[in-house]
Amino acid sequence: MVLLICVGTPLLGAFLLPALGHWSEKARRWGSLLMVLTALVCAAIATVDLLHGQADAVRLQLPLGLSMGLRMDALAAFMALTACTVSAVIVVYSFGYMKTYTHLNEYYLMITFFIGAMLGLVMSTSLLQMYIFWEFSSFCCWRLIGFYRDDLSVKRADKAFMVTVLGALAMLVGFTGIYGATGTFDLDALQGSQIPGWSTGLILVGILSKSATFPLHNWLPDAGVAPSPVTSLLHAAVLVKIGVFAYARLFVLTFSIDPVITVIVPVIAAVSALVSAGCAMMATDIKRVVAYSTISQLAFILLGLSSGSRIGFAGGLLYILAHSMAKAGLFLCCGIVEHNLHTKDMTKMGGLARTMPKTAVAFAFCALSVMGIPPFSGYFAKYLVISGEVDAGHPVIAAVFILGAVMTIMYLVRLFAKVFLGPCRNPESREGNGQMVGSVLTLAVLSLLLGLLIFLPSGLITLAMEAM
Amino acid sequence: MNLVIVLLIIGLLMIVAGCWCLMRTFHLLKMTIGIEVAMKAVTLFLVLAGRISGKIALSETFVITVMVAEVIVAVVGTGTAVGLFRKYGSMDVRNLKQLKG
Amino acid sequence: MTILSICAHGFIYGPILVVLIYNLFNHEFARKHFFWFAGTGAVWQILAAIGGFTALNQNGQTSYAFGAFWDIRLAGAAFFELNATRFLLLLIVGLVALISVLVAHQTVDFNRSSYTNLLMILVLGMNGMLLVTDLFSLYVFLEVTGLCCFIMIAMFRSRADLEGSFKYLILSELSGIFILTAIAFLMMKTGSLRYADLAGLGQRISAGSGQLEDLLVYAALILLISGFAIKTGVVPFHSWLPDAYQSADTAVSILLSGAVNKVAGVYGLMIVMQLFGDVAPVGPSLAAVGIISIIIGALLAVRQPQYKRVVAYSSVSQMGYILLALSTGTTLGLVAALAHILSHTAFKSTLFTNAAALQEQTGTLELKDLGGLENQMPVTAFTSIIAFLSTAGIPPTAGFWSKILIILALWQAGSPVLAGVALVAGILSSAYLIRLQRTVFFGQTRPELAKVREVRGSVLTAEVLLTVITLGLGLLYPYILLLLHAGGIL
Amino acid sequence: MNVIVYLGAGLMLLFGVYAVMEHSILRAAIGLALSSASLSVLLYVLGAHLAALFELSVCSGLVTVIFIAGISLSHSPKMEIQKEYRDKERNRLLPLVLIGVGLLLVILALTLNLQTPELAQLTQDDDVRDVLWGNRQADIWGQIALILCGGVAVAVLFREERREKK
Repeated sequence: MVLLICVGTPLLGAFLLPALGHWSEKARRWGSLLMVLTALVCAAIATVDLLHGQADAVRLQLPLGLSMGLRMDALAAFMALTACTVSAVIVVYSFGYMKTYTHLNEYYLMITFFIGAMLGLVMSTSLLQMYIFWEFSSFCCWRLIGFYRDDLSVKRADKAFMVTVLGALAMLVGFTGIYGATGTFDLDALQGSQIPGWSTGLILVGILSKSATFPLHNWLPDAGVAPSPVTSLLHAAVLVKIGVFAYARLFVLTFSIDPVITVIVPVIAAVSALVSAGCAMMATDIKRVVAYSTISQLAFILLGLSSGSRIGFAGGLLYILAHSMAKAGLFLCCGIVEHNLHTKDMTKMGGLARTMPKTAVAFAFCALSVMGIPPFSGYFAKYLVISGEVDAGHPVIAAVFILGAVMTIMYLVRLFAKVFLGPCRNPESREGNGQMVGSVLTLAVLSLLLGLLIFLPSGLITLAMEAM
Repeated sequence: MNLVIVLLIIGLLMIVAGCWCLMRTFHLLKMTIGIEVAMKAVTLFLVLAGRISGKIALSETFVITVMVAEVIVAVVGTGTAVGLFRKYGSMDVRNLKQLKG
Repeated sequence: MTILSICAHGFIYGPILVVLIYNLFNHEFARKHFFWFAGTGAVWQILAAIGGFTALNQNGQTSYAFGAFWDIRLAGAAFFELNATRFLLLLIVGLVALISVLVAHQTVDFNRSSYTNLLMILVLGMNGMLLVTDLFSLYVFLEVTGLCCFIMIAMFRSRADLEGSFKYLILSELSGIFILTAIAFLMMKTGSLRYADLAGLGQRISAGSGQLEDLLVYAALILLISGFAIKTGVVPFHSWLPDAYQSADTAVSILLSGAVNKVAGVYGLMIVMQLFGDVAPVGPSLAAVGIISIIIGALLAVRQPQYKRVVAYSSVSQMGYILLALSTGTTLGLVAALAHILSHTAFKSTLFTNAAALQEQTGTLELKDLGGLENQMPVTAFTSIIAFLSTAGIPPTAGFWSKILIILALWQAGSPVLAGVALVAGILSSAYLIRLQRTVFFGQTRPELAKVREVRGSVLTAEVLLTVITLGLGLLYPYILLLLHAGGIL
Repeated sequence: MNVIVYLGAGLMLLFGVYAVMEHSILRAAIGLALSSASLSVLLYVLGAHLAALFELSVCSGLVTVIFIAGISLSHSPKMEIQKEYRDKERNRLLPLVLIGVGLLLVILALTLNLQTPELAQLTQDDDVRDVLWGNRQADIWGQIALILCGGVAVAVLFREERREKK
């Protein structure tokens, strides 16, 4: 029941928001936030249940091996809590950011709906249901990237949609391959089953396209034309994690896969990490830098999850949490800067630390977390991921990733220095409004706190590791 | 080579002639005539089928019904052709170039 | 007189009664109030389909045979038959007729009375096709259906209308000749054309028997399949379809795409598959036509310059899916085909209704003249997005479920490659529809379209109604599957 | 009897091909009527007496009338426009094609050496009218619809246009 409320409130409630918006602007905003918070609270309740050893589940058995259901387990709880927390902060941020635009009805509808879809995805008990929610999120992504409706945005939105839908269809073919081999879509029934190699390959295509991993990464930097909260929610914090979540759910927790996958995927991840880090060092558009950085960091997560070692898996999960907070923060800071300066070109910026000190601090905190500097949460995650890979017996790949981590430090420092340090080139710029700054500061503090209180999520992670 | 085969071949040739008419002539009414020519062959086939299977009365009813349909097709075809003639002042099928993709 | 028999006779008598009564009134009155007459006919059809099905279910029968004015117990008498499949298709006919009337209320202007008459005769023709139990009667009603369509397209009398109608007529009559020849060939073998006598023909013939009749039966099957494929408008027999759909008034396009090519084409193939599915090349040839048409239709749709042409080619592509499902010959395949027919009716009619709305409000359907209309026409934009999702097979719409069922049916029948290709071809559907979205709704408003308003009245109702069906079916599908399971079908 | 059958079939084919090949539409329509008349002889000899009668009156009569009506309605001062397709019609190949296809079919029939059915004996048991009204009621219903359709077609399509679609 809790799970139904948790998924249903944002998913169905989202369609009330346009009506609320018709009535009053405020009602729409707070309605949206309320729905996200409801979901967060429900997810928390279910997590507490889970920690007490009682896993909530709802299930509907259908003929033909189709089934539907929601289930809370450690991985789902972890993802759900992360997603809800970050999105609650981002919704607050968008109160300030999105004030002046048209299509706000659509914006709040899609954001809320997306969160519902995300929750449905992480808790789903069947492959088909995963696909359904997967496509929901692609759809939200399409509408939201094209939010400004100029030709460029719409083209980019179409591109993102086509790439992710193509990936999803490939994945669905893979799913039907599994169905053909086993006669069911149900994840529980599939537990531990062998699946055909080509299904694995096709599902990987889906995962890579959604998580924007090389060679299907191109849509993500292009998606930066969307409003910043959207980029932050979809393209940094939550949506791109769907792919890695699917990897964890399917290939780590459900199927027994060919060991060769645990080599191939890290290699793909390594290439992705290096290529995108290189791109990030070249780019001059601040959002593109951060977006490439996202691709690079996603490769770390994928590495952790695919390494095949328990430590790596734990690291990957922790990385999802740390990266969501920190990268969402970075994008939101970029949003504040962009909002103020009406440009995304970092060569035209400089010395913003003086005019917008709070943003600068938040940006620095988040960047440090992404770089993996102790005691921020990113540090622990990165450490676990790389040591997990060494553990799994692939020190070369681990070394490549250390190189990737160094590059991360380089481009983030470059970004910070160009934008916030040096002589002030934009004296007229001002700090963003309270809601915006408040939310970035929250995320920055959370990044730090999670590092200091690293034992907090450990209970869940241990549970997840046990399920491996 | 008995009677049945000969009639079948003649009927098939009629159908070929009708299809040829649909494909290779440029006159709208002529195309409608082509349909009718092919329909003659089909009528023959039906009666032949009745004779072979010994159900001549059944196939006669078929033929009568087909004739009704044939007449209506001729009406509609001619009507449309006349309508097109009123638009273009000609019955050349190559005028029809309004619809292109 | 039970409810069932009233409903059953209603399918036969209803349309004719409407035509008779309608023509009793004087011309001006009839023209003014055509909506009520045609609407009554359509609504009656829907009610009869639902009521009849419920009654049939309550009686616990699987089929119900009846005659219109004669006693079917006489030896050798013809009879009409109703079963669940036919009820569903009859319901679709009624639904499409209703939508068409709603649209025609705004788009059809000067020949409303002809529209009403023809619509009712068309419904009668389609009902007849669905009810008969004899291949020749099927042909007769097919001819009625086709002729009504030609007249309905041509009656608006612009150059494009007449041209589309004539092209359709030529190809359609060609298909009629094919089917009739096939019927004659089959009769040479069997001496009867009742479904009951034709079924199981596969066991009675063999290619190597050296008998002329057996050879002719194979020829007949090829002719039947190509004849009905022309009516369905699948590749390589599709050339008439975009022309006819584009030229016809939108109210007529809805009928053509929503009901006629399903009843006249797909249902015919369904019958062929039911009767001759055990003859070796029937299933594979349907599958081949289906898969070619899915891909070619979608590729052609991407390049079309006009809204209705895009949608028409999309129809070609979607019919391919239905044929693919039929080609399996299993129960699941049949269910999947029916499901896709239903969802196709809903989403394709939505797209055509949107076309009517655009045509009414902006006066053009050329894609290059449209752009960014979602602010001006929010309901139309929303409904078209839902239809787009359904066409591309993206959840939570009806199209998603029917496509999934098709894939599962193919997989069960042992053709995973076809299933995979059919699924991935979904990306092509997304491609042409996303182009449509981008050029028409999504994007910045063109200045000359800034004053456009949302369509009102009956077209809006039709849009909303169809979207509710698409979404409702999509959300209710798990329940429907459970029901089918409980009924022992799945 | 067989001679008449062959003769009727041959004439039907000849007149049919003439109708297809003839440039003048009027003569083509007459060719069609003659083809139809030959067919009706053929039908009569094959034992389909009522069908032969219908063929003669409806197809060779009524259809020709319809075509002639169509020709007269499209008879206009612009007749010279019709000349341009007269020369370009590529119908001269048709006899060749037909002879080719015919030879092919004959060879096919001879080489395959199929067991061909014979014509069954004519039985006087069942009358056409009995079959039509006793077994084919659904077809009659269809005929009613067809005739309604034809009525509307005449009313709609042949009407002089007064108003047009925008």
